[in-house]
Amino acid sequence: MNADNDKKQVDLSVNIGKVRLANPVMTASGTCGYAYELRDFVDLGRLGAFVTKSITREERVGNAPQRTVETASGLLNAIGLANMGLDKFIEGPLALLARMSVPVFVNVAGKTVDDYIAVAEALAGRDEIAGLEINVSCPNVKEGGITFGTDPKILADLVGRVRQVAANKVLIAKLTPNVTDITVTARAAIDAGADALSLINTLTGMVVDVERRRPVLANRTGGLSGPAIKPVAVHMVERVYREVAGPAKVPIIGLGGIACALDALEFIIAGASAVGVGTAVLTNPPALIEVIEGIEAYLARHGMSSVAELVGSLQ
Amino acid sequence: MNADNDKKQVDLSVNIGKVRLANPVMTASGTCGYAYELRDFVDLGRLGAFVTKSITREERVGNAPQRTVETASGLLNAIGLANMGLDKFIEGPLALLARMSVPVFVNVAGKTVDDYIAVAEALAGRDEIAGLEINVSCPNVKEGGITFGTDPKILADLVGRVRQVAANKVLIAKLTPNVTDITVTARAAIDAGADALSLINTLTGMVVDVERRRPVLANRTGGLSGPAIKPVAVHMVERVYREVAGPAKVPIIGLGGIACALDALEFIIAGASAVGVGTAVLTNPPALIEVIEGIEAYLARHGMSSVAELVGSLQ
Amino acid sequence: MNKESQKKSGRTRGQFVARVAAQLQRGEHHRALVLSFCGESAEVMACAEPGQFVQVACRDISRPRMSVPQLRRPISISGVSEDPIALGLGNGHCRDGCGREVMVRIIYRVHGPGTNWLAHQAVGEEIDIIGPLGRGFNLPKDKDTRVILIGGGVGLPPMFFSADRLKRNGCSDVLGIAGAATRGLFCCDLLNEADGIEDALVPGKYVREFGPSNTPVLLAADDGSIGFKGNVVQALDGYLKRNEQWRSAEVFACGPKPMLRAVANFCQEHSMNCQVCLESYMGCGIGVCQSCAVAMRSEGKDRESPKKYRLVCAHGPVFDAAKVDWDA
Amino acid sequence: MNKESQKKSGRTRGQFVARVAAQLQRGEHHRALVLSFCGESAEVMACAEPGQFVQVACRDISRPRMSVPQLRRPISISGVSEDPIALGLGNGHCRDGCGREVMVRIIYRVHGPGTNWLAHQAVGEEIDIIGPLGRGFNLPKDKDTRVILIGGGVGLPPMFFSADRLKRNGCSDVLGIAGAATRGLFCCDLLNEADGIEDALVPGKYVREFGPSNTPVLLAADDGSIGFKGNVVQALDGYLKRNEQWRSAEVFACGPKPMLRAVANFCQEHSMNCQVCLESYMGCGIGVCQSCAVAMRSEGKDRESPKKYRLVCAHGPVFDAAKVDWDA
Ligand SMILES: Cc1cc2nc3c(=O)[nH]c(=O)nc-3n(C[C@H](O)[C@H](O)[C@H](O)COP(=O)(O)OP(=O)(O)OC[C@H]3O[C@@H](n4cnc5c(N)ncnc54)[C@H](O)[C@@H]3O)c2cc1C
Ligand SMILES: Cc1cc2nc3c(=O)[nH]c(=O)nc-3n(C[C@H](O)[C@H](O)[C@H](O)COP(=O)(O)OP(=O)(O)OC[C@H]3O[C@@H](n4cnc5c(N)ncnc54)[C@H](O)[C@@H]3O)c2cc1C
Ligand SMILES: Cc1cc2nc3c(=O)[nH]c(=O)nc-3n(C[C@H](O)[C@H](O)[C@H](O)COP(=O)(O)O)c2cc1C
Ligand SMILES: Cc1cc2nc3c(=O)[nH]c(=O)nc-3n(C[C@H](O)[C@H](O)[C@H](O)COP(=O)(O)O)c2cc1C
Ligand code: FES
Ligand code: FES
Repeated sequence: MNADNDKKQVDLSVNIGKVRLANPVMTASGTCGYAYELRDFVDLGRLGAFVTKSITREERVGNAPQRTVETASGLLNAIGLANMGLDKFIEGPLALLARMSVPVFVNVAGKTVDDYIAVAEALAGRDEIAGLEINVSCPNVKEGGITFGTDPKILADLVGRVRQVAANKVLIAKLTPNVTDITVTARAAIDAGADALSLINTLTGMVVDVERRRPVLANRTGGLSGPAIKPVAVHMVERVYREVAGPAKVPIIGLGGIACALDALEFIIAGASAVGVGTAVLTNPPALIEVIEGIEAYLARHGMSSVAELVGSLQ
Repeated sequence: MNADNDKKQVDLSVNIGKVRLANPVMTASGTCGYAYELRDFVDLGRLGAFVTKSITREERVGNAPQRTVETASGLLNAIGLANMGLDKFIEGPLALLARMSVPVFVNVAGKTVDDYIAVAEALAGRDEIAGLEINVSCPNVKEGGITFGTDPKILADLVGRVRQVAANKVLIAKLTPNVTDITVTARAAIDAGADALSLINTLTGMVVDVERRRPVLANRTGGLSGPAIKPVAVHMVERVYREVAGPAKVPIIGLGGIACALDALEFIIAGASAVGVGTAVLTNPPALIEVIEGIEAYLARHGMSSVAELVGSLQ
Repeated sequence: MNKESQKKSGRTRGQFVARVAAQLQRGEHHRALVLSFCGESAEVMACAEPGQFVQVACRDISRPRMSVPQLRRPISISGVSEDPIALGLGNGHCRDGCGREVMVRIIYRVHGPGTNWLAHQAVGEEIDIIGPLGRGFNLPKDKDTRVILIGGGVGLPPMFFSADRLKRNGCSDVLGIAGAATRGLFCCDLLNEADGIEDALVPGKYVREFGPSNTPVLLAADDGSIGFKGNVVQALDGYLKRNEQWRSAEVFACGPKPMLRAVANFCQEHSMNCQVCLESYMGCGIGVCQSCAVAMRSEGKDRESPKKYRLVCAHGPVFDAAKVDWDA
Repeated sequence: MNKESQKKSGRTRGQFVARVAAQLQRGEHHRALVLSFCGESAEVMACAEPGQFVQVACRDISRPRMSVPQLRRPISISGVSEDPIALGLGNGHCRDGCGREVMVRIIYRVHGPGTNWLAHQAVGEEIDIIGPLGRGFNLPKDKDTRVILIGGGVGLPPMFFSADRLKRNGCSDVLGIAGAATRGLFCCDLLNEADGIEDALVPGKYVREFGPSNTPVLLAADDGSIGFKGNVVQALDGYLKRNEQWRSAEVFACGPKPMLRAVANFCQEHSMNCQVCLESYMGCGIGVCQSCAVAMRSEGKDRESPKKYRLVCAHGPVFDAAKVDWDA
């Protein structure tokens, strides 16, 4: 029976808004650059979708180093949204991304609503991209980043206005886990028109250099990612799926600590339609492909014909 | 110079409210039982203080098993406040605890304010104990536990009323990290009369059994502890110290992932006057003593004469 | 001197550093690890009882901080001896010359990260052990009591230790029943005799580890690949039908929960006393965390509280089978 | 065939499994690990340039999931060769018989969890490696250019590789300067000749790893425990005062940041070209995470943005010393 099932063709495709992904595995913003950097290590054409590093209206040089530090099964980062800015992104990486065979989502960040609007407007007209992921949750930029993601009113306003200027693009709201009740922000984003939710961004944390009596990161705090945070992420996905996104039929992209197919399956069973792999790519780029293959093997082994059957199948 | 300093006597004592601890190292509630269980593994007389497992008014049998599961550098638990209840606690463990040479704090939990009051009142009259730690943050009990810790008004009311019935005891409020802004609940607890704050309790999380498509824990969700959460805990201690507790001169007991002296020193430098060791005791009881000795050695090596010099010394 | 110090500390358990004296393959999927304890730890370990377990730190002793896995792994003690040969070793194992040396054998299935790490520890390496823990089997006071030791899968190891101790106590009517899904899953050394079994319900000297105690054993493989074709309860039933005098025996059982439930039911139906050695997920193994709760049958007075839990690590792992709530 | 496949893939870097061919002690605190690469990985590694590094997964290849440490550890390539003897091995090391075999040497200080793990890998074990990464030293086109290779502490290894390649390119006027706090901290094999140094500012054959390229070297120990008493800049200064013709030399430097800053300042003052090989904390090593930024001197047009960062892993680790913002 197993042998039979293994051969059966399983349907890995999923929809994120009106975009169809060949499989549910995406990159996580900020951990896979603009794709070309990974060329030598992984065949990105096999992914479900590619998500870029956050793009801001103006170039940002990023935070002073030290920008990352390893923690127990985690990584604390305060890159500070270092990126080349909208114009250079369109000239350079976007041209390369256009050649990719898989849907591309551009992650957008900003200090003000106008910043987001400017980037979203400029990208709304580009056929090369399938949609926008708005990062309302990056905890590293003091100038407001944190507010968008934690106050449901401000969040709804932002999502609503981006929705207007990018009506033709799939809109993903990427939420921060640093809130008392993630269903409140999830609901706000959905009501304001988000086509999908990404859960979760990083947890705010700090590492102290005990000898120098300073924070290790120049930015003092950073965002915690990696296997350490996976239980928190799975919980938030499960809760949002059950209480908000499932009933509203809004897909969730689950991420936070995924390093192998078993991790991804936890998220999918908990309610994620797709998953993102972040920190694991830094140390093991082929993890992206291993996750796809492992999900496929799991479905085959369990005699399931599509990944959709698995989404939210938690008992 | 170093050799000289090593010999210099360092003062490890700290004050938590009006209670003086010989050193800043305490047990974390729920991970060290009622002390007698650890007899064969560690000399608890060397601790700064002992904190009991949460006590509730009535006996609680706790959650159905499976109650814990290991995660990457963490532990997810949903014990469900299993405990013998107030009366049996006073008859049994308290009598044994009375013989301990170090200050004892009883951790108190409940479903209603009245539950807390009943336990606090009964214990306020007992000379055996130095104070109460009120657990407003256990995320495992659905009947309200989570509300006390996340709503500053309800929290303040609870702390204020416990304060009244236990005026003669040191009162520690143990806060939950599952909030948008920990300074809000910290301020509420301090304003309502808490003598000290314990930061942090566990982060809510879930682990999915992918084969059975169920949560691994019978309670579905649990609280995440251990090294995985340390960066989050250090950050919260640092923020609360800087913005609220430091100015108010209210000591913080820092905990979350401490497994060795270096971990404890991160918390102390970030602003904790004392530290708690929890999950690490489960796998390595002598960690409690190693932390004390390591702090002492650090102070000596840096030519400091007291741990107080180090508290909040982060640059 | 040693007696003195034991008296002074009075400890029946502790956290110790043991040295690997041997690492042996057992069956296709199992390994036996013999740990050597010296000094005070030898005194403490020498008092271990069958059914007790140790908590093994599955990580390098020099790297306690960021290491994975964190939790210790509970493993039953399958033998304690000062004589290496009694634990299946030759005489030539490494000796520490540290005074009294006591060897403890554990037998384990290589499964996940913990047992994988264990399988990589070579002779001479040091391992951090907490033990002996829990409450073992209640050994019969009366030497004439018959005892049936039932071990399924990786539940067999504590039965080897039980057999040793029963023999030492003078009990001579002891029967082993070892069960597994198939031949390759027995966690013991099957002797050549096991291949020539003619009547599967006649116990024999089939298992090396039962050798020192001279315990005859029935083998039961679900697929009939060796010994009796069927599970341990069917084997027990078959044996009792032929040997009515054994119906008064005490049963000790350890193995997967469905097997234990079946054994417990059988014993209840046949009015046999049965002690079971349970497993559960452990956080500490020493009674501080309440992770390892198992549900017990609630008695009258407990009606208002839905369940009564007991801690496997502190109140068990051995329980009276009649008290366990098998439906929880 | 091999050329074909290299052309087809066209890769200059990749993720490969290497086999430990040798693990040697170097000085008191350092170790040299020789890694063997076969098949496509051999082709790719053969093209490594001095200054480039590899990202080493410091964990068992079979346990990628919950393992600690997570991040790979960046280590400079200190030599690449098909000839084991050139890397300090005997001839008798394990060969895979897998076609072309290329050996890569790394030299490292045993420091924390990652390098500790590395130090425990025995000959024959497999290690997951990403490389070669980054941009190496710009080797002079002109064979007559003099080059001074300055390595401080664990910055010395890339200088061995540089010396090899300079020699292969036909550059013959190459001088090494090796610095360390004290004798025991040199990460190389000091030859007997080093003990008989009469004039510390006369270069000699003191370091085994400079042997294959025949590069003479000055030793500088802060405490004077061997060679010149002082730091590498003082040694350089002293040498140049006696050997004015070397003032036109290019300087390659690698070592701790304070040393590099001092070398860079010296070179600027003396109008010497200087390339430095920098370290920084790395998340990926392949340019996707922006962890490894270092500040560069901002030029006119960048005034509005306070700093200009470059990525050590992608734009470096070798930079023009004059462009680095040493005060950041
Ligand atoms: C009292 C007791 C006695 C045992 N005796 C033996 C024995 O003699 N031989 C033997 O092979 N096994 C024995 N076990 C089971 C053994 O503990 C597990 O096989 C071991 O923990 C697996 O760890 P792992 O890292 O290799 O695998 P993992 O992949 O981590 O786990 C595999 C299985 O072990 C269970 N497990 C993991 N961690 C723990 C833990 N901390 N506590 C309890 N269960 C856990 C998991 O639920 C899972 O089912 C015993 C268990 C208990 C409770
Ligand atoms: C381009 C480059 C080349 C290097 N070449 C060599 C070399 O040839 N030989 C050598 O011994 N060392 C070299 N290093 C340094 C080496 O990477 C560190 O010594 C190593 O990472 C220490 O890891 P650990 O786990 O043993 O110690 P840890 O205790 O983890 O760290 C010790 C030190 O290493 C640093 N470190 C830890 N992780 C990283 C990381 N991911 N990226 C960068 N630094 C880190 C820490 O900041 C700390 O100062 C190089 C570093 C870089 C960036
Ligand atoms: C180095 C690094 C940089 C990141 N940069 C971004 C970013 O620019 N925008 C964003 O929305 N998320 C960013 N993230 C967050 C990740 O996309 C992801 O949400 C988070 O890391 C959790 O997933 P993981 O555990 O798989 O990494 C970054 C994470 C890391 C580790
Ligand atoms: C098994 C277990 C049981 C716990 N029980 C309690 C409890 O009863 N009351 C309480 O306030 N906190 C309880 N905690 C939380 C700890 O006291 C501590 O706040 C948390 O685990 C973080 O510290 P650690 O990482 O050092 O364990 C428990 C934690 C664990 C792991
Ligand atoms: S495992 Fe902790 S109480 Fe039993
Ligand atoms: S280390 Fe990731 S970009 Fe350089």
